[in-house]
Amino acid sequence: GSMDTGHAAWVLTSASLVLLMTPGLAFFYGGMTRSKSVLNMMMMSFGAMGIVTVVYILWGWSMSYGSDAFGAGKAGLFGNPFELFGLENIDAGAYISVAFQLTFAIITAALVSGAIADRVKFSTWMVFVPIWVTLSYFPLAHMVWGGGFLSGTKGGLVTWFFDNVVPVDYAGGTVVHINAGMAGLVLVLVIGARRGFGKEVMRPHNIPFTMLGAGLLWFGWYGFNVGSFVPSATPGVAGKSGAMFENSVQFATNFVGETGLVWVNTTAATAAAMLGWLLVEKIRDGKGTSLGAASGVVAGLVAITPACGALSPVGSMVLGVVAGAVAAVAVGMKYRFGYDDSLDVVGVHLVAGLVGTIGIGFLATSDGLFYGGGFSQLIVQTMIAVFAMLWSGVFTLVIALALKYTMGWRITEEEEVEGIDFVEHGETAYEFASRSGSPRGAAGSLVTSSKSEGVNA
Amino acid sequence: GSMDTGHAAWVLTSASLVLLMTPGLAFFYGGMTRSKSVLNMMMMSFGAMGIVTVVYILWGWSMSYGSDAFGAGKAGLFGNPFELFGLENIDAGAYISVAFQLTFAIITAALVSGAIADRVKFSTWMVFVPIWVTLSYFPLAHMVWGGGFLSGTKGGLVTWFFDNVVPVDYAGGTVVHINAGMAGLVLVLVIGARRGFGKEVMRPHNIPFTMLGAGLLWFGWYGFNVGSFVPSATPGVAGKSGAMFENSVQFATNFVGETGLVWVNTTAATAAAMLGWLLVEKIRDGKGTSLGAASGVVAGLVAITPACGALSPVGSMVLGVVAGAVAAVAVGMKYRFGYDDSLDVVGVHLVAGLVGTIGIGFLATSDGLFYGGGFSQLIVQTMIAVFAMLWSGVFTLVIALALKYTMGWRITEEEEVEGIDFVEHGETAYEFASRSGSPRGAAGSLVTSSKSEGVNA
Amino acid sequence: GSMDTGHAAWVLTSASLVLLMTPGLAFFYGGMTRSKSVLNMMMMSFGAMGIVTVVYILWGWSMSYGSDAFGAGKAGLFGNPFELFGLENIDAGAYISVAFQLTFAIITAALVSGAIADRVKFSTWMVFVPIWVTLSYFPLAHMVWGGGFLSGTKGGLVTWFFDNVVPVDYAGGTVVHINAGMAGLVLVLVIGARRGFGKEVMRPHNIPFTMLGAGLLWFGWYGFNVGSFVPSATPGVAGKSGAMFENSVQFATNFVGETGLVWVNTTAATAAAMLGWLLVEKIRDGKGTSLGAASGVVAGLVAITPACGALSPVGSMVLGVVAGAVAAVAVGMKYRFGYDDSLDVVGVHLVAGLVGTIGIGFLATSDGLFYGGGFSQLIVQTMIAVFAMLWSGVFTLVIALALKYTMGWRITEEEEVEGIDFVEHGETAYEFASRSGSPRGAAGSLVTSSKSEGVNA
Amino acid sequence: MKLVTAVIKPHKWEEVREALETFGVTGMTVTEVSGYGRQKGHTEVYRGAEYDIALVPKIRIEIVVDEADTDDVVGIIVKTAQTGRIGDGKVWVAPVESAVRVRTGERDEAAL
Amino acid sequence: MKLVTAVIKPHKWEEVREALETFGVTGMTVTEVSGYGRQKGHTEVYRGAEYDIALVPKIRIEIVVDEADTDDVVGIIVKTAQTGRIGDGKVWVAPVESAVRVRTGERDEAAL
Amino acid sequence: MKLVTAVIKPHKWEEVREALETFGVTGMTVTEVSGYGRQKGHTEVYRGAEYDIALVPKIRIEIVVDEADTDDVVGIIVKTAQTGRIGDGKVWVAPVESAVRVRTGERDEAAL
Ligand SMILES: Nc1ncnc2c1ncn2[C@@H]1O[C@H](COP(=O)(O)OP(=O)(O)O)[C@@H](O)[C@H]1O
Ligand SMILES: Nc1ncnc2c1ncn2[C@@H]1O[C@H](COP(=O)(O)OP(=O)(O)O)[C@@H](O)[C@H]1O
Ligand SMILES: Nc1ncnc2c1ncn2[C@@H]1O[C@H](COP(=O)(O)OP(=O)(O)O)[C@@H](O)[C@H]1O
Repeated sequence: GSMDTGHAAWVLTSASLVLLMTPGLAFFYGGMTRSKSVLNMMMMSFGAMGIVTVVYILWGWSMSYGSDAFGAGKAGLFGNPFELFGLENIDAGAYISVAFQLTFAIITAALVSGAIADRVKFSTWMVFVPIWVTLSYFPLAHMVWGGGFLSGTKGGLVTWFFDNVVPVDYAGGTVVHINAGMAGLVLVLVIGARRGFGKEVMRPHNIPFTMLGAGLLWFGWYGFNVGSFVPSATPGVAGKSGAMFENSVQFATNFVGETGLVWVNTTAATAAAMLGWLLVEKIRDGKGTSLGAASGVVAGLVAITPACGALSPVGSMVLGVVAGAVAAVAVGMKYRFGYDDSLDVVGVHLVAGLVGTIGIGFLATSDGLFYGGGFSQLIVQTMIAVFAMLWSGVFTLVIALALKYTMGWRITEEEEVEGIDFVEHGETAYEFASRSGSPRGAAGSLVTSSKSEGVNA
Repeated sequence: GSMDTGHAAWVLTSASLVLLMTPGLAFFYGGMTRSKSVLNMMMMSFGAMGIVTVVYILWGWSMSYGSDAFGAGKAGLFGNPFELFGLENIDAGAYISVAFQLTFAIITAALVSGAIADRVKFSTWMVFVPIWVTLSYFPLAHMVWGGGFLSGTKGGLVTWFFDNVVPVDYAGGTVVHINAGMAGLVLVLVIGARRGFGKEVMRPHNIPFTMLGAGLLWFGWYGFNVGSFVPSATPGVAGKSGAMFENSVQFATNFVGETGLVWVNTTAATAAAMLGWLLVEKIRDGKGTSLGAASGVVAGLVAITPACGALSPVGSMVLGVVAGAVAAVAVGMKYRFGYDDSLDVVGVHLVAGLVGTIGIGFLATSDGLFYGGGFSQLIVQTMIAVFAMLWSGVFTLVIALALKYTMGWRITEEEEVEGIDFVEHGETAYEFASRSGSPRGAAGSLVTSSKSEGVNA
Repeated sequence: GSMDTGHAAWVLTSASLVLLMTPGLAFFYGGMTRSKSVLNMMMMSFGAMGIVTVVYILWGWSMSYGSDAFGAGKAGLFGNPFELFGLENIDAGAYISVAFQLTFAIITAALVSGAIADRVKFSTWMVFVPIWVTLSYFPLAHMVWGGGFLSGTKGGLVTWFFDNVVPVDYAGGTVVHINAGMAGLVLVLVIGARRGFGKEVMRPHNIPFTMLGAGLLWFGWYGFNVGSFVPSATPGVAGKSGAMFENSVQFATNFVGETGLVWVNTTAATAAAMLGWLLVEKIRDGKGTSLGAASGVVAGLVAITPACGALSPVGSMVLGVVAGAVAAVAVGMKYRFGYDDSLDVVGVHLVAGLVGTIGIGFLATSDGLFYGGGFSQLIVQTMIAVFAMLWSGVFTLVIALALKYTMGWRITEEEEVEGIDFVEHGETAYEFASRSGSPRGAAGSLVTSSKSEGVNA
Repeated sequence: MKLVTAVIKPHKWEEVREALETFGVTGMTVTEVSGYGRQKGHTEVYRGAEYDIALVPKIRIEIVVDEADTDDVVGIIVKTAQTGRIGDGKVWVAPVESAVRVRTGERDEAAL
Repeated sequence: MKLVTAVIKPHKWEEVREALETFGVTGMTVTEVSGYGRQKGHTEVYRGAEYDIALVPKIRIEIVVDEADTDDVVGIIVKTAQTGRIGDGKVWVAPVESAVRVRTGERDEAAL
Repeated sequence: MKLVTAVIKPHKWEEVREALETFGVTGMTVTEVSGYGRQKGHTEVYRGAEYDIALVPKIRIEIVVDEADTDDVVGIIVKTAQTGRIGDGKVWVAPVESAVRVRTGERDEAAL
């Protein structure tokens, strides 16, 4: 048997699209920081691309899709990290799934960084990320998509309560967004607020960058959602792959129909969420903002992620407008409760992730409450959402505290004033010398880099 | 039967590429405005992504590809908006075509915004767009691609004069570019010029953004043109889809051959148009500019859009160089005639759209004038171009005047001076605080957002 | 027979991705220049997109993949430029390969520009590029991928020494990176250093642009490497295409397995190289920089380019970390030896290109030294690398000198101070007027463009 | 000689320049500055967080003038830059003891 | 009247403004400047090339004040802007002969 | 004390700084400004529309100096910044009544 080549072409495209989402996120986030912090913000995303790729190839794939650590077929918590360590001796047909899946691990880790902008040691971040994906992301991926504890597999959580209700998370509402959002919240509580939070002006320094990021995220998200199609996809196992198919009319019909619907739903929810966010702003502040539009786009994409295969286009618009409006309100909470979720990872990803994951219980055309499907799906969705929050919260807390009392998370207050880009990376982002050079441009001279010569020598 | 999965993979990719074009356009346009207007410029594109998606799903697809409002098979003016309202009960195989087509409607509306930069109420724009696509875009899409009045279908305009000459618009010279260009021209005449037009310096504030936009547009345009391949494509019905195919060597040969040619032609014309524009500048102004190169790229892409399936690569280069040179001269007209087509929607999209649509009559390898095909194709192409101009002109005028005397289009002169980004969106695009914070960055403090608390409460 | 449609869909996607790499490069390079040179830097990339496309269609394809100039089948130096001139009468199935291959020629030429930033007449560049691709790129493409002198074809260089060792260059380590890097080095030596090199501060003016460029390059590189898959690919002939295939399980297995591996290897090496570069900086300078991360990404992509089909994922990580570390040290050399390779084309592309091409001799799973394959592959790889350096070096030198004594390369010192963007293109990149307009924004008035009227008249 | 320093609204700059040119002022130095005063800045909103921006963009013009022209120059600036709305700015005059033209080394009046 | 010019550390600006406001200074003009002095700039590294950035970002404040208030204003600025670390900046006072409010044409004390 | 204000060509800044340093000037304040004068700006073309940019980028240097050093400082600046081409700029000297070092509160000469 063999994977259909049309499907394969789309998975290759999708993997590349999702890979692009992380640089996109770097701009979405980077534009929102102050100009003295933009490089560090972007480096948290790029750093994640580097380190997560390495650990994913070494043990991430094995922990996510290897046979269950507690015995194959068990609906367990994570896969055996050594079984497919370093991707040695995996079936050649699986590489393409590794490609697609590793991009999800990268962006999930990168999403977290938005909560802790401007104040965290880069070295601590680069240690946090591999540990966090190992303890929080890979297990949740295994549980939801690897036939583990949150899938429909017999022995899984929901199977204790229901016979034939399968939890739905098409492309990562729990594994990606609730997971990242919860981690962000915990980190903020452990690490604390930026100097001047709630007093000083901390406005976005480059909103067009944020719009660019939103555009690239939207574009890449088609890979994220539509690429999660699984031959004879049964809800909740999206992303699981490698299954072999004869190219056949029946497969093609399934492929064309499902991917088309997922694409349209993703777009419908995103557009509606943008309008929802703008509407809240128009009513509350009198003006719809471009930052709001960009944020609404992301809120909509987050909300539709788990639901994109289960809703109708109109249902997707309903989900989107709700997610956009709720998130627009939610981002205000941090000033109320005084936690410095700097770029609103909680307000956008946790909140919209919950709206999407639980919204399925209402809007799923098959068995949603509004479609006469009763409460069971709603309960199941709530169960996996809550479990994901707990898992992510607990493990993030453990790691965050461990690092706090060892490497330490924060740069000093003076360094925050000076600017983390210079402090942590020895750079500043911009030098807009006027045509003939500004004083700062001209000021100072090259110290012919002796150190590097030293290395050359 | 079933759609070929390779073809489907390419359509999914193409739909995503065309979706990306609108954020790309936001940068192409945004870079050309003054820095106090860039966010509003981008919001006109993002706003279109939001609102057009919603109306397209509700009645746009139905009006474009539903059976003719005046009875199925009639080569009419638009489809029945209620037949497939909300995409209820459409064949699952059609979702993928909805995906592809809705992205065309979005960007066409967004293209118009370039003509009216810096001075239009965002609320009025957000009302204009859905009405305009309903009265101007969906009907033209139906006429050209939905088997309507401008297609080769019996009863259609050209069939009154010719027996077997089929109008050619592979990917949207009439529906997209002539339509948007004409709408832009009419809006400018109704709305009027920016304060200081023709006197003050209104130079692009960020040319690299415009280059970025040009790059993303070029990239996305491969989805636009090459994605418009239709199995057994007969010229003029590109974009029509849903036709089912057995996967077969003969289909594959057709697919590979035609898509390859369209890709190469698109690139050939674009490259040649860039050189054409630069050449005019070199001769006229002594220097070729980067803004000129970016503009030439777009002019070339516009011109080849209707023609990409009908020309040879060398013919495409000829079309491109002409389009680039003509557009480079055309953008000067607005100062001559004093209409403030701010970002040259007329000079680039209307002019190059005409060059491409009519150019087919000369350069089509099958029956172009230069290939001994006589005048009939040339006449037919001119007919559909003129009809599209009239249709777009009339309906845009009606909508523009209606809004002028109801909501009103303009912000005040003082507001134009103050900057539309702040006035309409309450934001400014940039805050390049120096490393330790600029006065404007530091100046002022957070007004702990009581309003949003109010909403939270 | 026919090309598989899934494969075709991926090649169309890949061609579009590689096309996007050149605008991406424009930002990677543009961000590194001073703000008075960014437009010229970008124009060298965009200009290459224009002129290379034209010559590729006219004679580039023919010289690369036409039958050998010295008789078909001969493992010669270049193809007959007239055989397929203007792509007249080529098989329709070949257009898609033309599409893919012309994007490689474009970016290779554009890569060279980084070495000569800020100081070169645009007109000279636009004359250099077409001559250079004709004498250096097309021949090398023919030799390596067109069954020429550096391929495994009987009569080729390596076949004189070895019977059945085939040189490996999957996607362009020799043809693209060694070629471009060597050309950059020669140009720098002929053209000389920028005014103030080694004394004045020449820091990047917009590092986020460089990060954007790195992100787009990474994204596009999947087309570059994974798109180079050739049915029944035998190493060294990647890019050769048009071969017809029945869609079959066996083809699909080959396609899915190889493309999946290449995708993963590309990502593995890139991530590892980023970490390698950052590590060197951390040790040498105490801080890892974002410019270093972006540079490491490119170094990794360069190194894996020839090797992506021959290594294991773990082997790819090893290659990557070495390439990143070595390049991080290599970029220091220019200050040591005093040649102004402004944006490190030598340090990144030549060095990492050599690491990758020769590294195959150590790391190829089939016959690399570390896998017990002995020295033969290592020797073969070194041979093609050295030959490519010589070929590129010699022809670049000839062209560079010819232009030096005819058109001349340099703008004057005063013009360098004034800024090449204004001098060569009559533009400046940015105008960040504060909300209500800066003096420079307001200063001066429109000279109603009489010249352009002249043209209109 | 005197140094006339004027802080005005940015969009008035062009008019002021022309008026001064007509009067015969051949040179000046211009700086983008931020003003704080009766004219309050505005409020921007980002993700529901309102910020009061206290400062207002202004243009600062420095002109070294011959004693005799001082009042005229000040008068011209005030007349041209006036909109009557709060925030029109200030003009002040300070003594200058000497001036030099870098190019030639010419001093004082000759340097202008 | 006097012109008080202060060059201070940027992050001190907000405090200084508040202090002056409380004292009753109703207006000032602010400029982003670069300072050169005992406080050395820092070193940035780009691709292994180290650059010494000699200049340090500073905020420059200009206040035209009534003769009588001069010392108080200077005192307030010095007190508020002081961190005790090198680079706190300078304040200097120069004579002003006249001032005009553009909006109204009011002169001197009335113009402030 | 005196305030020496110099407006020079940006690419001359580095040289001037070094010359002043050698002479013993320990501090100065630098501003990016735009100059208007005999040296005409240039013409930029965007989509065939020509714009005359009247202003030229300049660097403005402020140095508070001890009475005695004034002429030397002015002389050094003029000598170093001179290219002989139009647009080299101006230097002017104005009186300063007092100066304070924010860090220490030291006054006048001691403050420099
Ligand atoms: N005492 C002062 N010293 C220096 N500049 C001042 C002073 N007062 C006001 N300004 C400048 O003049 C501008 C306008 O002053 P403002 O009080 O807002 O309006 P108006 O002058 O019309 O009363 C301010 O933005 C500031 O730049
Ligand atoms: N002679 C001077 N004239 C004008 N400005 C000066 C002078 N000396 C110092 N400054 C300004 O004061 C700032 C602080 O001076 P510096 O010598 O660094 O620290 P401190 O004042 O604490 O000794 C400098 O950055 C510069 O902007
Ligand atoms: N009267 C003036 N007051 C203040 N600055 C001036 C004056 N005249 C000229 N400048 C400054 O000096 C710069 C050079 O003057 P310009 O007339 O162009 O050349 P030059 O000084 O060589 O004759 C101008 O750009 C401007 O910044």
